[in-house]
Amino acid sequence: MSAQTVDQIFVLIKAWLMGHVPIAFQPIASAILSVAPVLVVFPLLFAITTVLERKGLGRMQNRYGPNRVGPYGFLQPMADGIKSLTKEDIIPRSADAVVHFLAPLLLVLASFLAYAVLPIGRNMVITDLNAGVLFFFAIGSMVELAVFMAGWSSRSKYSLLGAMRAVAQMISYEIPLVLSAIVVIMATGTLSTVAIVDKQAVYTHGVAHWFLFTPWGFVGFILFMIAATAESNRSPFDLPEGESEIIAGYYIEYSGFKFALFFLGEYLGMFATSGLAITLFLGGWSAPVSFLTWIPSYIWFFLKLLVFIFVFIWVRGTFPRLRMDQLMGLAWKFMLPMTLLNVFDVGIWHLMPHGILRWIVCTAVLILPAMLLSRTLNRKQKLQTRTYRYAD
Amino acid sequence: MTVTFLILAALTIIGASAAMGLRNLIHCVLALTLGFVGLAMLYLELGAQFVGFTQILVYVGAVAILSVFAIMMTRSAGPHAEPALSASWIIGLVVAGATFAVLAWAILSSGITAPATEAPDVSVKQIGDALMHSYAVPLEIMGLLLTAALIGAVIIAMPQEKTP
Amino acid sequence: MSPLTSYLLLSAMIFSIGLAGALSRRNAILVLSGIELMLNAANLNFIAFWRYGPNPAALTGIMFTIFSISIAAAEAAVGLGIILAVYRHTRNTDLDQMNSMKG
Amino acid sequence: MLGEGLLKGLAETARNFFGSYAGKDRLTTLQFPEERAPRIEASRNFPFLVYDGADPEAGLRCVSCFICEKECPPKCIFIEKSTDKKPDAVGKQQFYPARFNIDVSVCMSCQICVEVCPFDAIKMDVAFEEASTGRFSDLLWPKQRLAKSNDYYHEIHPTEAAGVDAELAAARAKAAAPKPAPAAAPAAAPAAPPASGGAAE
Repeated sequence: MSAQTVDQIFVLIKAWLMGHVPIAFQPIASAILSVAPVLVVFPLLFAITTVLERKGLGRMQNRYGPNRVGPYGFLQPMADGIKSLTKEDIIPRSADAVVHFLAPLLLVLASFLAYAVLPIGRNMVITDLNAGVLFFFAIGSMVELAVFMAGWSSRSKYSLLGAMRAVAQMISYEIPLVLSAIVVIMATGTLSTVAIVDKQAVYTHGVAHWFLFTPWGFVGFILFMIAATAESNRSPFDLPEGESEIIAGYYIEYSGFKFALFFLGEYLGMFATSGLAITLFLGGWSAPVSFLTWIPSYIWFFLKLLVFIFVFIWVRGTFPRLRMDQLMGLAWKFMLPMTLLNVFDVGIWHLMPHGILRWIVCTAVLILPAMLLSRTLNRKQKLQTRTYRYAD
Repeated sequence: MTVTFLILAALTIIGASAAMGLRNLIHCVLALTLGFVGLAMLYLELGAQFVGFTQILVYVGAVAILSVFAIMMTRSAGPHAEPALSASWIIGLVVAGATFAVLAWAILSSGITAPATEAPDVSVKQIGDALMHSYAVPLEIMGLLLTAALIGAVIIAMPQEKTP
Repeated sequence: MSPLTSYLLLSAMIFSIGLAGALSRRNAILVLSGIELMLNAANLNFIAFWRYGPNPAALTGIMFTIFSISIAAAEAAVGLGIILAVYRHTRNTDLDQMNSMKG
Repeated sequence: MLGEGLLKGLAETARNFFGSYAGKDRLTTLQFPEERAPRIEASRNFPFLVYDGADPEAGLRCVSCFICEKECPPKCIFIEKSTDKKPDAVGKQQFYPARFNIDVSVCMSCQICVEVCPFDAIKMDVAFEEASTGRFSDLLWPKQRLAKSNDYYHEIHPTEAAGVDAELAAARAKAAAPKPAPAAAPAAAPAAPPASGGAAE
């Protein structure tokens, strides 16, 4: 088998299977064959990630993680799954039963829908939408509604507080998220994820044209990841969950399988935003250097995704949770100016001739304001007495 | 009329009428969101991909959430003793019914027929080109309007300085 | 019934529902939602006419809809801001009771 | 520059992560049922009753004086006095507890019963794997379960037990001596701690 065949093996298998399906059923069979692997692989990745996360966090805190169920504790998600399936499904008596039931479904649905436009390998994408990136963000905004539904329908103060925090945070960070993704759209001139990856999968001097390897791409990538962390409610932006303050936030009143669905939705959202970051900045399924292109494309994608997951765990193990005003301050005072500046920077990059001068100018345009901004924000602030508008 | 259209139309009408008819305000907004999603899907069905996704992004992601926030902040989410409909609700219904009758009569009697053509393939690039060339001035005005609306909304919603 | 006619009828239906809601509900936020629905009905008309019209390549319907959505977003922000300001003043969002300018 | 501290923190956690695979000093957890930490002598959990010799009934030091029952703050000790008498640790004829129960679901391990016992009969145990499935029956410990030998006491708290044994031996010697010379008694009394004086009584 040549490298080409290995790279396209799943596409070939699908084509071979489609040959056995009568013409009338081909559209639906094709859809099922495209969607089913995603429905299997990413929940499986979720299961593995929960173990890896607990073990990794444990190691960062000088302890072993779970190591009792199965070899090295790798059957822990099975035990967790069985436990959550067999637990009683409690619906609070005062809860709004219909909305309470619909919220986790909507969350998981929205999280899965986002995978429709992620190119997992060469020719491996469910649909190549013309407005793929826009679709991704539109679906992402449905998550906010699901979170609000969960928090409101539970009729609990903690869950309502969590939902309000989550919605405020997600709306605030959606702007930097979209603005930091816009630089790539500006550079490629398309909203299609497949075309964006194709633009990055070319090599000069053996190095890929990943947008990470440009000044605006690098800054955009970092800003995108910060916003994505906030968007997926991961630590250090996990105020909506905040175990120590509001217990579990918007899903405190959920139990059993619905609770597991919330976890699944959260992790799927994290994978999806990581996948989009890979697609936009890290060349999707392409290899970083041309002599490694013999490695199949889907392996590259999942390798990058694993690195992202590791970084997410690493960040979670390191940083303390932000305060609400710090969170908002970061979004509006640092992220927003930097993303706008980045949009400006990619315009300069586009208009200047190739060469070293372009690099210097674009880096300077980003670094100098970033330093000024961070100095201004770091300045010792005078503490003032707090006033409460609603408490008294 | 295809099955898809019928399903989506039913979804939209159910969402819209529930949004206007339910008692609980949050339920109203959630139903309204359903109606907006139905409309977005109708746009997709009509081949307007960009508009459909923009509809979801703006209405589900922003307007619905904004309305929910407004409801929570005005404390109108709880159960109400007073009636949900205004005193002159009959007039409202009659006017709406009459409007629908007139519109339907106009549509049905106009005799417009459109051949069922292939859906035009509009790429995002074309829309962007149109926005940047023939619609550049409206786009600028829109940007100005949005900025003004942003500032205006902030100023209106800002807490007033308490005068001693 | 041609597809265009059915889309127009649906649009008229949504418009009437929005109008009925805007005229008969007491809560200001829902009145605003009714107006949003009416705007959306107009948008559906634009898209339907663009799709079945004589010159879909001109993109006029899509452009109108995009601008209309942006205006609706601005309208929602300002409208809800006004409602919040009024609520802060009167502690109420009931439109029937906002009659202080009645002669 | 913004982010300097963040990188420092990330480096520290990374050092912990990789260090935990390299050596024991960054992985301090003990895997409990298989590995156990060395026992600390001063640790304590629930009280137990000490007996001398081989027979838990005959050698029980407790004389059912009810002091611990009265002093127990959560009132988790229940004693029933016997009708007959038996020789105590010093050899004197004393009552003994017919029943001695401790409700460990109530006990708060305060050690006050041990402090007040004049006969060194109740001491603190270190065993902590006492979970049981019976909520009521298994948590009310009877005399049979509470009684543990002096050897066990020596094993868990060696220094403390040695001191207690020395005092008891002194008391026994004092009791065995018919009538000590009046000159010897005042010399011994100030040197002995008050507890031994009480025990000899």
